[in-house]
Amino acid sequence: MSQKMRIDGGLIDRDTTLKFRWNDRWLTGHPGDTLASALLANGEKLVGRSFKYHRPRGIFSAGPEEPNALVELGRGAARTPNIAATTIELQDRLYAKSQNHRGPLAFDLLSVNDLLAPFLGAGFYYKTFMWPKAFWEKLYEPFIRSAAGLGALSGKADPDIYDHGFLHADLLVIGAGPAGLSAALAAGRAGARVILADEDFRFGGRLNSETYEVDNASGSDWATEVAAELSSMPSVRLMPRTAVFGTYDHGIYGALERKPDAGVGETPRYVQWRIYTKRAILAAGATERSIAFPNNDRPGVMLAGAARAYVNRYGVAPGKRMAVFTNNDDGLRTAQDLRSRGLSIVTVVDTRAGDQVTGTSGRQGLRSIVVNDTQEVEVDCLAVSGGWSPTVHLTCHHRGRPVWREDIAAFVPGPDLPPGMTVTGAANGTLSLGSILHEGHSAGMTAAAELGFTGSAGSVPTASDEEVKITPFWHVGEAKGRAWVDLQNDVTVKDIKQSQQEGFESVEHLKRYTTLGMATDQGKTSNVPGLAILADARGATIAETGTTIFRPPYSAVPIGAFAGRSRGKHFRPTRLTPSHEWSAANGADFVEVGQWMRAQWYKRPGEAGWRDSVDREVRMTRGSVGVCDVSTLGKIDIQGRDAAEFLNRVYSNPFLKLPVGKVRYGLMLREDGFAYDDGTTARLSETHYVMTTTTANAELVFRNLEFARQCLWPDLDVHLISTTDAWAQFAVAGPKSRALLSRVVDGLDLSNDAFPFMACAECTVFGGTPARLFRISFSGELAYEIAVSARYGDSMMDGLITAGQPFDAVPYGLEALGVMRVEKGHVAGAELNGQTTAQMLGLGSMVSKKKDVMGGKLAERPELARADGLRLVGLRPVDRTASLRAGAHMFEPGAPEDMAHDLGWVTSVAYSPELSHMIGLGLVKEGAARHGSTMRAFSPITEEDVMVEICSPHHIDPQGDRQRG
Amino acid sequence: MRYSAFQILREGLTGNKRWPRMWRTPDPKTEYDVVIVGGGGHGLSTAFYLAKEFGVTNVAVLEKGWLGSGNIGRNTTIIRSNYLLEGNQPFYELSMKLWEGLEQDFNYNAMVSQRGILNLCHSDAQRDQYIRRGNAMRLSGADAIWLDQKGVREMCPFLDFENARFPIQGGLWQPRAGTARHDAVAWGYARGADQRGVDLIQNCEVTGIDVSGGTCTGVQTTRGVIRAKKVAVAVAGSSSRVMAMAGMRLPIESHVLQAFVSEGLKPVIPGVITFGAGHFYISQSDKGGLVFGGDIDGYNSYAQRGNLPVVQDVCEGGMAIMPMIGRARLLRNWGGIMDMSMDGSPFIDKTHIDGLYFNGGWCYGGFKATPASGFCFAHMLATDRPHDVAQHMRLDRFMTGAVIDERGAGAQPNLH
Amino acid sequence: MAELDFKLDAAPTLGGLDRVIGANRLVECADMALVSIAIPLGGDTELSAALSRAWQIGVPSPTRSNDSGSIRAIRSAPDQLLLLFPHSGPDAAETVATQLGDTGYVTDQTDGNVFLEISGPQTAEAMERICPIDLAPEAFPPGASARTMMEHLGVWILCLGPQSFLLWSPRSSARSFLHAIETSYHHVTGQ
Amino acid sequence: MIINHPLLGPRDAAEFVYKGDVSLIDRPDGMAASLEEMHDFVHLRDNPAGAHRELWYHAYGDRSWLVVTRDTTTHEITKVELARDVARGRGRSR
Repeated sequence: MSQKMRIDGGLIDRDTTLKFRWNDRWLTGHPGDTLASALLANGEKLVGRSFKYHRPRGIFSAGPEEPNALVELGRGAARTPNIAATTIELQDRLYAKSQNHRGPLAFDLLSVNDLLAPFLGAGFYYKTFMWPKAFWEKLYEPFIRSAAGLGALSGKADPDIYDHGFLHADLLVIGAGPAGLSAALAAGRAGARVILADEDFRFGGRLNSETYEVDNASGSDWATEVAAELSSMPSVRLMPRTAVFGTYDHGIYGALERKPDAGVGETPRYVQWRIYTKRAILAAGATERSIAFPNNDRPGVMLAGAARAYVNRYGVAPGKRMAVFTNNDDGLRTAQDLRSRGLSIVTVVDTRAGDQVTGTSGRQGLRSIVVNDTQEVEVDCLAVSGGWSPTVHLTCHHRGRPVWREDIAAFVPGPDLPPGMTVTGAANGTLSLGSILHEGHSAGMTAAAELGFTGSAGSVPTASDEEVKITPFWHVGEAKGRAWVDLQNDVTVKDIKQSQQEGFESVEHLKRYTTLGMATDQGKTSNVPGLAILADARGATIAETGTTIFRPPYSAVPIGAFAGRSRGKHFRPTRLTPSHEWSAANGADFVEVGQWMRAQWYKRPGEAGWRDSVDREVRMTRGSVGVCDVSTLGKIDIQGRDAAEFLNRVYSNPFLKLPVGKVRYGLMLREDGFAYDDGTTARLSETHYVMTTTTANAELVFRNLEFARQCLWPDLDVHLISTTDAWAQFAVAGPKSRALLSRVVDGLDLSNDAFPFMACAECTVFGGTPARLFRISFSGELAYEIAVSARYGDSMMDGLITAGQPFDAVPYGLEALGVMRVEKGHVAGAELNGQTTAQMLGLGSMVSKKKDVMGGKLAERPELARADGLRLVGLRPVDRTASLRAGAHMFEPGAPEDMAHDLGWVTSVAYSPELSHMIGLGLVKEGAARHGSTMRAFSPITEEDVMVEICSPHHIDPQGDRQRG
Repeated sequence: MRYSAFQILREGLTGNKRWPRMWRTPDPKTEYDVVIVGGGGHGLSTAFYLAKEFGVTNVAVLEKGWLGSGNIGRNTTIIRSNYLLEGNQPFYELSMKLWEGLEQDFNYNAMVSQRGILNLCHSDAQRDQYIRRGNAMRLSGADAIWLDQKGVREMCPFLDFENARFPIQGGLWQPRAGTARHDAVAWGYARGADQRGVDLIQNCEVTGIDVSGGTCTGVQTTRGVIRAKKVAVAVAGSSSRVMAMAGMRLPIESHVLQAFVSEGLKPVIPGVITFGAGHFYISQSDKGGLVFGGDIDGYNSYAQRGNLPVVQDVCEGGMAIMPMIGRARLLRNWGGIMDMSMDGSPFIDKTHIDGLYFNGGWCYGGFKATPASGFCFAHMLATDRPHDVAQHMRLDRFMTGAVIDERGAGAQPNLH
Repeated sequence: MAELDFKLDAAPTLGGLDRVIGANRLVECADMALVSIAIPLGGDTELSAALSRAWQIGVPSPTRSNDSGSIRAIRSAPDQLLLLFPHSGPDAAETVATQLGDTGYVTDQTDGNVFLEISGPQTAEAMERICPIDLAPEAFPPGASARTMMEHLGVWILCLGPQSFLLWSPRSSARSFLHAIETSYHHVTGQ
Repeated sequence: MIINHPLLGPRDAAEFVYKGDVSLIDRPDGMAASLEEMHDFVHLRDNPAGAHRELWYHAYGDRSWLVVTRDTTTHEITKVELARDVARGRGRSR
């Protein structure tokens, strides 16, 4: 239970002790710790291995910029790889493991890579592994891949749940450090609706890690007071543990809220918020960067600001004997802070005094540093400060470029900010506290005022205002060993110079060739030094060299958090037909058809397989009568004085003269001349029509009709309402369908004369329930479709089957429906696939030449109109016992099996109980002329090869006597 | 310098000081036989094959930014030849064959990794379509295998077979498909072209196309006028803008497609996997990052960035078929501009203006086409005749009706 | 003539659901009628006259609704209204049509939808998870209404009062709709 | 993106379905137009980098077609109109 590096002070709760697991041991820490601070408190220096050379690495930072201390968090299916220990809020029973080593962390077998370093420089893999050719796939690449990556996924389904949500605010303040807090306070007091978000679990930002005072209180106390005042304002929402990761169009921000208390699988572990704002203030602070010097990657080499954070916020000593290496005043401040806490600072190396750290020693932890090539100093921790880089990422997500400011040696937000965003505080390059507070306050006040909130913003918080002077210094001169720039991806000064020497002079080339800044930390500490070194090598200025493009997300977001709750069965909505319950209770197997679940068939006891059920349903329907729920067809209520005219324009065939009480089959073409949907439209009154569309195209057709109505003919009086879900509609098909319906429909003469083929009527059923009756047939039998309000769906199905008992009426499913339509030769999705014309489908006569048909003109294009083009045909296996395969390609017998001789394909197949063999439909070049001839249906991918006889697509009742009977 | 293990050894032992430049940085000459506008993948491969296959070396490639800054710099690296239509499949199969010999061809390791592509199937209707497509692939000499559910399960046990909204029924598998290191492809072609005498001119933006009497005579650039016997435009993402300089309107809309990469992870995804009931495809890079994407945002854009709804849609698709990736974290997300044509297929053709040639409309299929696109464009430039496998990729096909519409979506670019 | 003695039963889409999650309540409104009225081209004045004759309500402005106490009118599109009123039986459209005559084209939407009334202290917080519309009282006061997208579904939302809303969404996806609402309550209540 | 609906106010673009260039309103009369005219209308686009007038359908809203003026390089939206009014303005009627 010893935390040997723990010292007094800090913002942790020492009254509570937390146990946590690190690799094979239990360690302790306190609430307020991060995993990183707790590991340091326990004297754990070596925490991970680098990506390429597997160098020993320690904790480098105290925030999300951490390149080294990546750990695997959690266990089993709930483990997460590559999490920065510096961002993990310590919890009791937390499990964490180091990663990217073979064997124990201290004795990683792959550290042999480090010895090969001279041969593994920038882009080495592009220059070899090419011979012999076969070895790449078999040997080289598998090896490279097995070495790739840092952590590993569990390979099991993520047991956590996630959610998303939508928030609205006048003002989003990003970052709750001094600038963000004073901005939020000013705007909140003025009365604006404010969201204040910070990725840390404690508000205050750097104030928690420094010894500055604000309004004569300690910085962290001031932050606590401000947070308290803000939380008392109803119009302010405080969001700790919330990282704003992306700036999107029109004031939309993406944010990720962490819920550490969520139980696995109980409540969401993350909530991904889409925040709609009128204004945003970016107060994301700045990130300290390092200096490149030989062997600067040893455990114990740490950012100076991080050292202050561990001492001041976490009450942890990063070392026993420490040194500071700096090019700016922050380094000096670090020495003061640490000394004032009784820590031993043995030397301060300031490049401005001409001093440099030129080497280090200590394999698994820093033992000593070399100053100016000569003087070796024993230290176990070196605090390095290369200056601060404003966190400009969110200002660049709209491709705005930051601009270089020589005086602070840093990139600051450029002039072209995302609309509505202002930047304040350190993120804006303002590095002294007094000015930061002032800038934040006025930014908050201004934003509120611009939005019309005029309440008093209160007074400006006050603090000391010492400026931080810096003289840029990027890396210690060459030939003194490797100096790391990107610690995680193992990119050194030499790599950068070599890539420049090879011609990769663009900063984008540098990034892509060396992988600088492409690791999990996205180069938060390495990008600026890297391009400074590139600029130096090119003999160009940093401003000329520029930066790569900052892309969202600012910090990594779990894929599960973006998916939210759209998972498993709830990936997309499920639509049920009005008779779903009845079908479920009567043996139906269901199948996904788009979002719909439809009955495929109704299994009966004794039926061995689905074919038995389907064959029976077809036989009994054609033999007597069957009932099928066809409610999924799109239904559109069309009303208006000009409805007839409208329909006549959107269908390729004439509709002006359709009488009241009649239904007509209609075909729609796309404007490019290809067929895209078909269905029937019934005329219920002078001004009232009901259209059906295919199930698949219901929404598309409706949208296109609305476009025609609003944009092409805005002065036609016509109105559209989708009524797909409002009606339960059933096909009643078979020779006994009339007899069945006469027991259902109230007082309507169904005789062929009174209610002939393609008649329709509004009527009532079962003694008074309103209904619509259409005499249309998809099966080719004498058939009707009858529709009632959806609320009666299950009951109506029951009623129809009950009324059909004298005739052995059966319910039939989607498969039987499909079989009967193939037998009859009706086209469906497989033929009406957007690549076929009316002519190809044998519907050429339905394209009127007498009117302006949508798509009519482009249907005349030569390739669409060619006489030798594809035509719909029927197919039968020459050997009647053979089976057919949809997707087989059609060839002349004996023709070469290549695309040049490819004459079409099989679109649909079915077993016809009536014909007792398989049948099919196909699209074949010059198909109409081939009736009676024999072709080859060839399907190499399924190893099927069948001779087929080409025939009319109407396998049964070609004259249509049955449906008219 | 010829790259080899030996060179790496030698340079390593001597401090890696002698690695030569990948390519020269010449100033533009006043005239070339061929000026290629666009230093992305297709422009560079066109230059490479012009020099290597057709001996045309008095060539300049004009790039407004840095070499490889076209869509070859921001795609999801997938190579495949699994098309349906006669107008496409033989072309992409030629591309696949060129990929297979690429590294030896230009002495640069582009890490062509043939770990296969699996198109998941979720319904009987989709099965029939895939079988029709798989047969078309086989008939054009490509490889294609139909896997039933059991076969898919053996290959990818981590897919959701128990609880999926759209159950996985099987899949169309092309073993020779895979991925390649996209930047390295650009660098390899650039180096190969440069070594054969082609001038690669960076930071040189074309600002005008000179046409007189129906003939193209050269281009105006930020580095002066450059005359050319033939001007070849290959500027994915800027096709309409550049061709407008010659007064042409194209059957193209430019849309943004987002791409995504996770942090580096130990190998977990075998090849390329695509979702058949939603918008999601994924592979894993040599460095371990999950590289994935989905549908275009769906509105005209030149902004090279997308919006949240599509990010969500893509990740929903991923979780729908492989819920193991929930804890993998999205590291970087970017957008590229796709020149979406009216039938979803590209153009490699001469224009009605003598001496002006156009290569574009690749939608989001451009990367896999890089070798064949360059090869066939070079063929067109050198011979003034379309290569056999590209004979359907003509600009006039919407007049004749000879469209190449794999999806049957019609003239609605954001549906292709 | 049907000699068969069979009567059709109406089934509420969610079985007349009435559920409590935490201190919040979800109730399926089974006896709610929804009828759309398309305004004939150029017939706005005639229709608004007919509306005030029939129910003493005017044509509401977009995003708002007019409530006569017995019936509520919502502007659902530039040339379309919705009438929402308590009614059982499949003949809601007829009752409206007889009142309006030919001043509007009437379509019954009742059976096309499922109606859920939700209320309780965490209702706004739950809706935050699925509703992109700003439901803050100042932005979405009682009577405010909007059609939007929740979890891939088209949903109408109508504010009845503080922390109280009436929602309706297509009938065929009623269970997915309910799941979206319940999940939101579970996530914010932890129950 | 946010589309500021002229009647309903700001709405998330996710509620809308995109169609394309406003010129799709100017459909030639199929009986009068030449094949070339119809070909150009259906297939050719200005595809500008800059201000673009484009058609959006409020599928998850009031089902209005809108004409949105949006800069394709910045996504900035400067104008949103009901497409029906625009269509009338471009001379479409019955």
